[in-house]
Amino acid sequence: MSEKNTYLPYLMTIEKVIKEAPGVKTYRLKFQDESEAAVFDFKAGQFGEYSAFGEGESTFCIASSPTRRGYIECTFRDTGRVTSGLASLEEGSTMGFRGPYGNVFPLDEWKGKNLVFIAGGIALPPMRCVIWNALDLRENFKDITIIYGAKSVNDLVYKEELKEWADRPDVRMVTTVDPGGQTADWKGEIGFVPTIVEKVAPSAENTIAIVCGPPIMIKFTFPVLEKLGFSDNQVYTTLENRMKCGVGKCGRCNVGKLYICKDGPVFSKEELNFIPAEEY
Amino acid sequence: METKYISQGGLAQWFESIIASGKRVYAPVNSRGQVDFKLVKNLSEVADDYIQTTQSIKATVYPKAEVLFSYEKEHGKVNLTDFDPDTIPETVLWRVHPCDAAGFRPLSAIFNWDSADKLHNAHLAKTSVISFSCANADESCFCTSVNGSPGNTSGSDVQLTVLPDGGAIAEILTPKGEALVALLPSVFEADRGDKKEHYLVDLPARFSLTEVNAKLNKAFNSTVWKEQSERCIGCGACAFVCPTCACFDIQEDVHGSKGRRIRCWDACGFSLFTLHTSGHNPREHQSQRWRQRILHKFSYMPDRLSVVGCTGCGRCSRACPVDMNLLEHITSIAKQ
Amino acid sequence: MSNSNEFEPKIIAFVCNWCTYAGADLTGTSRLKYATNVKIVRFPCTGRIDFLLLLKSFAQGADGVIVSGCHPNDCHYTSGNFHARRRWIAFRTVLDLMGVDIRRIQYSWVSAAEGSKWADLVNNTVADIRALGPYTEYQKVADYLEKEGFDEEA
Amino acid sequence: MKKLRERAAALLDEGAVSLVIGYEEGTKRPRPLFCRNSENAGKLIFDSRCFHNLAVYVTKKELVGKERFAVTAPISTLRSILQLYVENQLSEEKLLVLTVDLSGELVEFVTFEEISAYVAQFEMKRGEREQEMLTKIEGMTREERWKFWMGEMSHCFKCYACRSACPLCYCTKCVVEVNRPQWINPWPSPISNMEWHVNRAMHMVGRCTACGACGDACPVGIPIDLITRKMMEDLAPEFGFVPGQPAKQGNALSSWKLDDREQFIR
Repeated sequence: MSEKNTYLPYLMTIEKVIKEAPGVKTYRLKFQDESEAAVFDFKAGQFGEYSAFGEGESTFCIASSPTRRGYIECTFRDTGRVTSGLASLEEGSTMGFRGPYGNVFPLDEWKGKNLVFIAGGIALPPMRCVIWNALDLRENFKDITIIYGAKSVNDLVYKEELKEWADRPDVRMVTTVDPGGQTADWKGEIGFVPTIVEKVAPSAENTIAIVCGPPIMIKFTFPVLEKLGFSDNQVYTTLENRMKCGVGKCGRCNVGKLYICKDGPVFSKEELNFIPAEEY
Repeated sequence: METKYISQGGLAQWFESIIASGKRVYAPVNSRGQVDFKLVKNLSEVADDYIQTTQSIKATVYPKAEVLFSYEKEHGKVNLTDFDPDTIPETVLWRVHPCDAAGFRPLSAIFNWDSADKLHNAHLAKTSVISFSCANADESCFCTSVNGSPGNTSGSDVQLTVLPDGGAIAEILTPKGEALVALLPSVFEADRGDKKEHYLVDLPARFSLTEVNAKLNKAFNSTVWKEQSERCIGCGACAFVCPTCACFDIQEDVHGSKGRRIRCWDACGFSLFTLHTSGHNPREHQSQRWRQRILHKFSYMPDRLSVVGCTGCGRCSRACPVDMNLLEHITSIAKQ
Repeated sequence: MSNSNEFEPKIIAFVCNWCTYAGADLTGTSRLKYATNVKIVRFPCTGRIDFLLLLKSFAQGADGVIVSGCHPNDCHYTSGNFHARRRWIAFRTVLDLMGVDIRRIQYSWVSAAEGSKWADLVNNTVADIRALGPYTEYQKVADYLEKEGFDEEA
Repeated sequence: MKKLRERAAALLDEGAVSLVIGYEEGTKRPRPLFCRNSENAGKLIFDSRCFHNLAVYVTKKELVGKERFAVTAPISTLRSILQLYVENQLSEEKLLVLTVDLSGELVEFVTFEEISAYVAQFEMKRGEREQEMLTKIEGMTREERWKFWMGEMSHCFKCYACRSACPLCYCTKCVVEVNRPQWINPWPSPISNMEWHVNRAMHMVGRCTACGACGDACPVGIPIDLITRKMMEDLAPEFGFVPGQPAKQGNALSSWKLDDREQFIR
């Protein structure tokens, strides 16, 4: 029997560690086995199961763009047993990765459209992958707007890239922090993400909105987009329920008839209408 | 498929030859006031006077806890040791009820609907099932309502229907069944023309599956979940005795620099099953978890996997400390 | 050096920081010789020693366990050892009911001044455990999972 | 029974309570019933077959809501309610307790003091089954006890029905679900199963009222209730509490006495 053991992870070397925000780190991972790296492929929106050997596995998206080959990146916050195990690893050490799992953002379908990315807090990583993917194929899209908010200036992740995006002439970048989270020299917006979206979002015409954030942010941003004239098939999000297997077996992320890990994590708002909102 | 007759004495000889072949044999044994599958060596150990074992046979193909792989850390490097299917011994399950054998199909559907589950399939490949059709049932049994029957052969390699003379009709159903018969072919005599259906318990269907499925499609926001689940105390007894429940957890067993990743049973009824690290819990209330259990078995699985997640064995109803009777609840949904 | 065939008990000692650990330290500085079978784990207080740690020690291969802290009325935190004493009484009762060999857990009060008491405690415990032999009864059940799904009656 | 039904119906109709937790006929034996209107009160029963410990529900906020509710309580449930009260989990304003006494009269307890006085009339005794099994276990050597319990523990598959059925296991996050550190392995195995049950017994010292709900709930028939019962019996004289009656001065393991006696500390 030469069947592959789905649960056996790839061994990855942590090539680079970037401290993003308090408790938040980005790891750049390289396959230890070159032959695995050669055949590995993924698309924007997919996720994986990351192992800290000795602690267990945790689910996060692949935060790097599929257009940047040879490595993958993940960004996570140190919150539980596994993430703190991961956080204690250093450059050069080994961790595990299983994936890529789940569906993808339909970038091909979005050709010729305006894109508006709306993200909150630690939910920028799943967005970062698709943002870079879109920027690397910039000629395929019209206007690109990024709206990103966090609790405080300190909590904004990818600070270098935020600056890079803001400096690009072909990107409109809006950053915001929750009221009270600003510093004296803060030049961005102040306010919760839904409020800022209402203020700065582009016209709904020929535009796709991609929303990612904590459940509460998503639930308040959707009505704003609706008010702005976005129809349900113009709005996309990526969900994350608790997962163990990542491949539709363990039963945790089952919501209605769908498995977040298999039918998602990317959903259009139209698709979300078919699953019960209370269960994600 | 071939039908044969085997005498009472022949059955005993055949059993002995299976044991002699070196395969592990699990059969229902009565001990501590409960009948459950245990490793046996002699036919005399096997219980025959019971309606249902407390636990299903699923643990043979989906162990309660199983090593997915093991690893060793050394100077920042990690060495992995994959699960080895060759370590699983050949296993024969003797005197399995049809509702238990029928559980293999939904179980495999869950494990293989997307990617193949190497571990489950390895267990399945090494397991042969000799089922006994049912001459008795009790008020918790309802296999006939969920596409099953007391003589259902799904999941069985050989099915025996015991006759009044102590012999049995032997239906040899699969190549694995033929291999078991080949251990002692001489005891399998020509079919005497006994009618199997004469020896099966009469169990009228209690509800219509299509009707239930249709009702459930519209029942997500029904108050029925809250009403039915009020007395549910949120333990995992129903899920753990169920022949088709497959929800699992993945855990870590660490001893210094060595470790094993372990898959173990879990249950959607546990309050922390879906808890996010952030503290958000999509299924916060017991009623939501009860709804998930019923919908998953009777709506999601039929729609997504084309199998029902219930074989009508009635174990959950028997095991429940607070009498959450599945049959009663499903029939009441069907009647709504 | 002992004969390599002879059983050398592995003993874990859970001790409080303020009395017994200091006492054990004194044993060393007083150059008192005592058995080397003990590995010491230092806690802030006996009241802080979770009873499960004692069972974990056996599961990980210890043959005996020592738990020791300040004498009654000497607790650095006033009453930690009184709480611990109650817990030990209860714990012994439940372990005895379960059939765990409670002779393998030795409780003691050793103050910071009792360097020689610590040496005696260790020597006596090592002798006791040596007489009892290795705790294989416990250890062999501890590493499960090599077995398959169903329970195989011993 | 008639009186109980009438009283329950009246309480619900008057709006004195929003819910009556009681028993109804089940498919095999009586089971818990939640009456939210007087119509349902007709289903209420109360007899010697009613032994589910309904106190397990009184701490579940999603069930009992914010308004006043009532519970029908046989003696074991009364004992648990008292213990929950001592542990500040219940208030007299929110809970009305009903029982039917030995003469068949309906008794209504407005204060926990009344329950306490009522319960004090009943001595805590081993039932026939407990007596038989505990005598057997008490007669065993240590090695035999180890073998006996390891055999029993090998059947445990960690469904936690024992925990779920216990009125005093009301923690929202149990020690087995804590994973930093992971005290007890979450998968079933004889040692981790024993660790779980030892842990449960330790958390029950001086609190268990020996209602037997844990043992009754166990789907694989492990007599786990004997562990906590024996603990209660053995430790009551040591720690000076009366079995089945809540400690007046704090729980056994959160209090201590200068002269707690022992013979095992060297």
